[in-house]
Amino acid sequence: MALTLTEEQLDFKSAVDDVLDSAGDTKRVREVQEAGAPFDDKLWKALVELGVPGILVSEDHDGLGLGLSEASIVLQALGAHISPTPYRGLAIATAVIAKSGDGALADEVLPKIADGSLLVVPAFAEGNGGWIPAAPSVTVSGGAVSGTKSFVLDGVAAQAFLVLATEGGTQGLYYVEAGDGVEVTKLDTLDRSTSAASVAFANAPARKVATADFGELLAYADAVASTVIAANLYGGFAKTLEIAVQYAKDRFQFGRPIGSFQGVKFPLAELAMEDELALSILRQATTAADEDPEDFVVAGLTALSKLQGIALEGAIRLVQTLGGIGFTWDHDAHLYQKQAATVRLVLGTPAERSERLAQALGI
Amino acid sequence: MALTLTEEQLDFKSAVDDVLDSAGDTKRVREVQEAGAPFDDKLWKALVELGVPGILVSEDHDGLGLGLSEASIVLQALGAHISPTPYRGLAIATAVIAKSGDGALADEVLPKIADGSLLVVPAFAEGNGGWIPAAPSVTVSGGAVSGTKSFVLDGVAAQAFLVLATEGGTQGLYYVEAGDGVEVTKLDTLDRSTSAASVAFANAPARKVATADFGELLAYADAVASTVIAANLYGGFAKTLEIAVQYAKDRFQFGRPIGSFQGVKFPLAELAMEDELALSILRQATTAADEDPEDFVVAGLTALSKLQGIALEGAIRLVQTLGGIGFTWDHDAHLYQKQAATVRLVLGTPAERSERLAQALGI
Amino acid sequence: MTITAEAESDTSAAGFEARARAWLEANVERAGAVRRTRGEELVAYERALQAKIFDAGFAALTQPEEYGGQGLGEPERQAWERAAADFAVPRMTYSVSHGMCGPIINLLGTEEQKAKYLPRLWRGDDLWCQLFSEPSAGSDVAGLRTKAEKVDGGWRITGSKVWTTSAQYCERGVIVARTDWDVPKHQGLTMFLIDMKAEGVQVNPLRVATGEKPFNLIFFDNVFVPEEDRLSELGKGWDAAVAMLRFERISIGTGSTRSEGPYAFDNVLAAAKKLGRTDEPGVRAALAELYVLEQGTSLLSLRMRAEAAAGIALNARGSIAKLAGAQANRRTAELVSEILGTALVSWSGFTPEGDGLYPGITAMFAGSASSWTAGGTMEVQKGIIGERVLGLEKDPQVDRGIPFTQIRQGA
Amino acid sequence: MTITAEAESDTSAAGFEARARAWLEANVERAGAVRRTRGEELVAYERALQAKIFDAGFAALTQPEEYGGQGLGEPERQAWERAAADFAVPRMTYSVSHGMCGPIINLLGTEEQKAKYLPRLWRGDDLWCQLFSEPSAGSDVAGLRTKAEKVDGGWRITGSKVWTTSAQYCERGVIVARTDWDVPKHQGLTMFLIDMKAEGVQVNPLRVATGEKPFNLIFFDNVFVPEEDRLSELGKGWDAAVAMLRFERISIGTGSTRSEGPYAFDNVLAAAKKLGRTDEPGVRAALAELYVLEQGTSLLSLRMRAEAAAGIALNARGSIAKLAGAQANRRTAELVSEILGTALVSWSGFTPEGDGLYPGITAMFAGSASSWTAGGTMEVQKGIIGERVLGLEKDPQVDRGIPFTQIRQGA
Repeated sequence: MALTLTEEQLDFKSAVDDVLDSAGDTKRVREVQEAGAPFDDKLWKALVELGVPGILVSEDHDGLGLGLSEASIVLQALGAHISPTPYRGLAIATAVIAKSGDGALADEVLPKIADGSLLVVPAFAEGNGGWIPAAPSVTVSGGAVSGTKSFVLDGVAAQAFLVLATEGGTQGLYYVEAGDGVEVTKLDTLDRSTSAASVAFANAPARKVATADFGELLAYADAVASTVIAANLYGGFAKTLEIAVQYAKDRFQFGRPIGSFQGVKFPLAELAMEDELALSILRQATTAADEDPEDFVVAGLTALSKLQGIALEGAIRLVQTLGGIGFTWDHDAHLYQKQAATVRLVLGTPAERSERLAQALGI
Repeated sequence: MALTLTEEQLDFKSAVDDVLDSAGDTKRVREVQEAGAPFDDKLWKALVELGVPGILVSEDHDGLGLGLSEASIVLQALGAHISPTPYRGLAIATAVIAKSGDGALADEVLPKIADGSLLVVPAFAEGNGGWIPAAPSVTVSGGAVSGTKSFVLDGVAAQAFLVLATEGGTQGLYYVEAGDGVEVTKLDTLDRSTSAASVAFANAPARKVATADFGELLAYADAVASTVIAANLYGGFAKTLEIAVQYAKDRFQFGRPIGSFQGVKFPLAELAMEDELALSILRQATTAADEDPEDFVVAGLTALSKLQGIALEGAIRLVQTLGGIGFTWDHDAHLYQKQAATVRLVLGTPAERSERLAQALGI
Repeated sequence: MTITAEAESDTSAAGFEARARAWLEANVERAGAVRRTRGEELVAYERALQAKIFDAGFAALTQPEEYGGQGLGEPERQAWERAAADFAVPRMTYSVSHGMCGPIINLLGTEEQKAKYLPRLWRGDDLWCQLFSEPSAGSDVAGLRTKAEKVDGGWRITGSKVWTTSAQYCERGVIVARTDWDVPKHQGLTMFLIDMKAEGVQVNPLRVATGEKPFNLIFFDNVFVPEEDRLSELGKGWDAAVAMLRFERISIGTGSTRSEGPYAFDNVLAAAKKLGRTDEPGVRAALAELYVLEQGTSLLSLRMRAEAAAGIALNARGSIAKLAGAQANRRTAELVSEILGTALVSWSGFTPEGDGLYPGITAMFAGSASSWTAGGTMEVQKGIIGERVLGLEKDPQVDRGIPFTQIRQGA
Repeated sequence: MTITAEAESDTSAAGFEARARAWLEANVERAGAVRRTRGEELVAYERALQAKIFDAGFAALTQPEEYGGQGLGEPERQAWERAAADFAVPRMTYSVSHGMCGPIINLLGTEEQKAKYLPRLWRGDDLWCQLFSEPSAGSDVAGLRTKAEKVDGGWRITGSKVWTTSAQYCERGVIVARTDWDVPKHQGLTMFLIDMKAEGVQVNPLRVATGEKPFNLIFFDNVFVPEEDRLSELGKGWDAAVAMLRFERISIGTGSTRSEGPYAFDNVLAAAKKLGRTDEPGVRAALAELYVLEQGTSLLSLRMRAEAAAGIALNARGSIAKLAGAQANRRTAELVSEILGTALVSWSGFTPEGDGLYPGITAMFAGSASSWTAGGTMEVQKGIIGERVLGLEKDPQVDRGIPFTQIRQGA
């Protein structure tokens, strides 16, 4: 089990960090957010040039042929920089298409995904429940899909959707292109670096994703999504801890740095422990995805449960460590808090995710 | 709303404290426990002389005609002293009989309860669930009850039981005397000051408790039991905090009292806050029981939920504050920890109690 | 400007209450009858109303008559409170002016200061603010760095103050500044009365996480304060500040056991029902916990009020109420996440100002951090509780007895 | 007493491993083949076995030959570890003797001390204990009060030590005592080698919350230690203690991602199934959380091992593993309460020694407090993490640089 990064992965991490660092600090993020744009197009272009959309695409399909370990590196960096890109939704959809075994679909879409010309995202959630409804109300009939999906992550600018739908009483995944019969409504989100849409389908042409075992594919999709979101949350969490620790060193009160007070020091020490625990669990999930598919479903779900448990706490602790300036608009703390609060809910509440993990554990 | 104690209540509290203080310190408690006796008979006799069993019995029935506020004073003191007495079970049964409206039963048993000659306890729980089973498997037929009740609080030396049972598909409460057809098996408990038994009934004569609205009576019983247990837990909680604070003042490390370290001080400050919150909620419950029956069900359930949430934490914090000596046999900390751990579960787990509160709130 | 209450036959508190109620019925709207936006409009409305109340003899009831008060006693004050409870009398606008600034001037001021400032203050002609907190000195208020330099006829004040509510509307302020840098930090401070409209005062609204601007950051650039506006003795500013903070009454609840506002149990339950989520076990558990949380803080307030009424001093236990409020708010952020799910963090077709139930919850969620530090950080409250309620020893104070200039400070 | 390993043709580590494995197959039981009770019986078994291993040339592999070692290198040591992993070789009994006492004697001892003590130590003839902690000095080890007074030809030691595992079986100990009371606390300590069977040593087993007696409280009453058994320089006992503690390897897991023991997820799940509670939402949520907790600590151990293998120094991050273990244990107390309900705290028809699943959980629950303080309280670990991992400044040390006798102490 590769719980430590390889040389190649460390190099890749440096390259990603360079791109994000040169994309500018959170001032740039704020500009994109204020403009109401779903993504930072300039940054996304740079990431496309680095090959990011192709990480999960095989070399046969013109991708980088890497795995979730490398995708996780990108997702962590995006979380640390609060960067608005469509990579979360895209990564999930890409992994699912690659896993499905639908060769024709893979041949058609994966090369386009890899070169950055096609954005596909999953459209699973309905209403206000978790992201995988027990019985999807969106239905397919005669090759066309109808119904409404809610909270479609990165759905605003998507050219295609992987839609979870029911056809004749049986569930399946469908590839649906944006266009006639597909109405995308941008949602406002608390974290404006997380873009989401509700998508209404009205007899839109739907192509069934061929797969040998749908249940297994859906479980895989859930695990991939969980890992993607966990990695993104971890990036933000680790960064908030870093900012808080630095402030605890720099800020003096009562003639000494506030970090010398146990009341400040101990909670940060606990978060440092959570950081190590979370990173260990996350690495296990990404490694399992790439090397140990049997364990991946549980490992992915475990990673998300762990990060849901600490992400908001980390952001809140940052605000609390900062005191007054922690809730001013000009400090980044509230951006991290909003990101953590939003991203930890996109696949369902902690209780919903916990129940899903219990099911995966056979409880 | 009487959230503060009256002069009379303060006097009564002093009298109770005097009895418990003169009953000896925890050395005496340990002796009783080591001897395997369910109760401290000597102490119980002194409390009977004070009229404790009659607190919830009206003056018409030779009791003190007081209310749950006064019972709560006793229960808190018992928790603070870890005193093994049958008062928890007895108080619940007494309140339920008095509330039922079954005049004949009340005339018969309440005077005996008041003078300490009769110990009646509720026998509701079955198996391993919460204390009120949705569908009791213990059944009554032809005036006789059969089946087994689990974790009957203070059931070891009881002369009679209030049994929750089903008769012809309808639930009811039955008064069943110990004797032929009633087999009491003492349970071992982690907290040896909490006595419990499993009680097997085999065609034992059962007298139905007459009441106008059984559902209302059962809800009342749940609220009374919740308040009784909450008061008992609160007594132990407040005492553990007191011991921990005193130790934090007396114990020096690194040239200063450990309570001067924020790492010790802040958790104790949080518990002091929890103490005030819990006491406020508990007083609301006891006052509602005595003055505002409409609000009592929710208030009682709220009190137990609050105390379940903090009782174990309080005991654990005491152990943690004490460091090494906190888990030695000779220090009382483990007695408090075992008491808190046991008593908080006797009416069901926090999740079970939380669900019951949700139901009472009409959620 | 002093107005005397009408001489009527019934001089008892009950009589006073009846007169007050009659006057209120005739002159003031019922509480809650009109919803006013915050800010300028509210301030203007409450200023006008305060003047009217003052002129009718119902303001500054227990204050001495020579400075605009009514010279009445506690019974009358309580009678007014009872009568006014149902009416939209000014509450927020004057909480600092009347609750802290008036009393400290009364306590420390010269005859001239009292005569000059108090009547206008009680009538509400002048709105006052409290200027203690600084960007560099948050929890460590006595570490403040705003300086007052002696000049001919007075002082020149330079520095910055922060977290000042409604400073943009204030005519005057009570400020603490450092007048001696070579003595220990508590000993070099002096309290002044300052003209907020003077040259060199710059009030900057401070935008917070919700996008609103409820506080101000204020710069003082060489602002002149005449010697006659020095309130405390030289070097006694800390004692004055402590005395002034003691006047700040802990807000100990509304008297209801049910809270109001977006985070109130009833409101969150309504939102959960609207979303159809009340059957989910996690949501039910979170709602039950929210109820217990709310009952705790509400009943604690009620109990503290009952004890206060029974003559039991609150003292530092007020910090317990503050900490409980902050922690309940913090925990509620997690509970509403569990209860509302993505509906908490995304929305469509309505705005935070709209009629939906959860946009209010979302705004509360986004802005909740400010409530954790109101009146001191949670760490400050825990220190007060540990030391002054439980009697635990203070942390070692490394800056004690050291000249201010020699105290270590950050970059 | 020195035994040399047989000279065989294959001198590589692989060859060594093969020889070790062959010897183990022939001489030692498989791991887990026999369940032994703790205490005296185990110690006797492991003593006999250790002597056998030593005599066969497989003990003290990297130690110098002149003191009973084999003079081999790290590759051979690792080869032995690999081979021995499957066998019931002594582990717990010698962890302090071989892991801490041997190395410190090696580092600081005179030639005479090494020659006299080390061979018997490595062979297991003498069992050693570490004597630092005291009732009055828990987290503050340097505040210890056991005194060593200079007498003719040596020292007289008087005081008490606590939390000493298996002291009743030990022949010898490494003790730190105060030899100078007029210097700051860290500077007045000296380390000695002490005979645990000497006159004046009284070992008292200490009963804990579970009723077991895993630790000892030891009184030293005027115990004579000859000058030649002084290990550190005078006043250098603290440095010696720190060096000795550094030898203590953090226990960083077993290499499995599934924990064992009563609190293990698999065990608790089995108990929940036996009780028929796995359909309840609260129980399911608690089980899922328990799984996440267990994965966290297990994977952290694996990751730290992987990093150590990759040459990344663990340093103070070992405290993170300790804290994580303690906190997981603490939280598990709440989770098993939720999962087992009254079955956790009451039982009938079986005993904690019986074959039920949850009595073990109950015993663990009752005794868990001891695991929170093993190797230092959680507060100590948080301090180390805050200061040495995150780089935050230390608390002010009020007893720094003050003569020990002038340091404030409790009643």
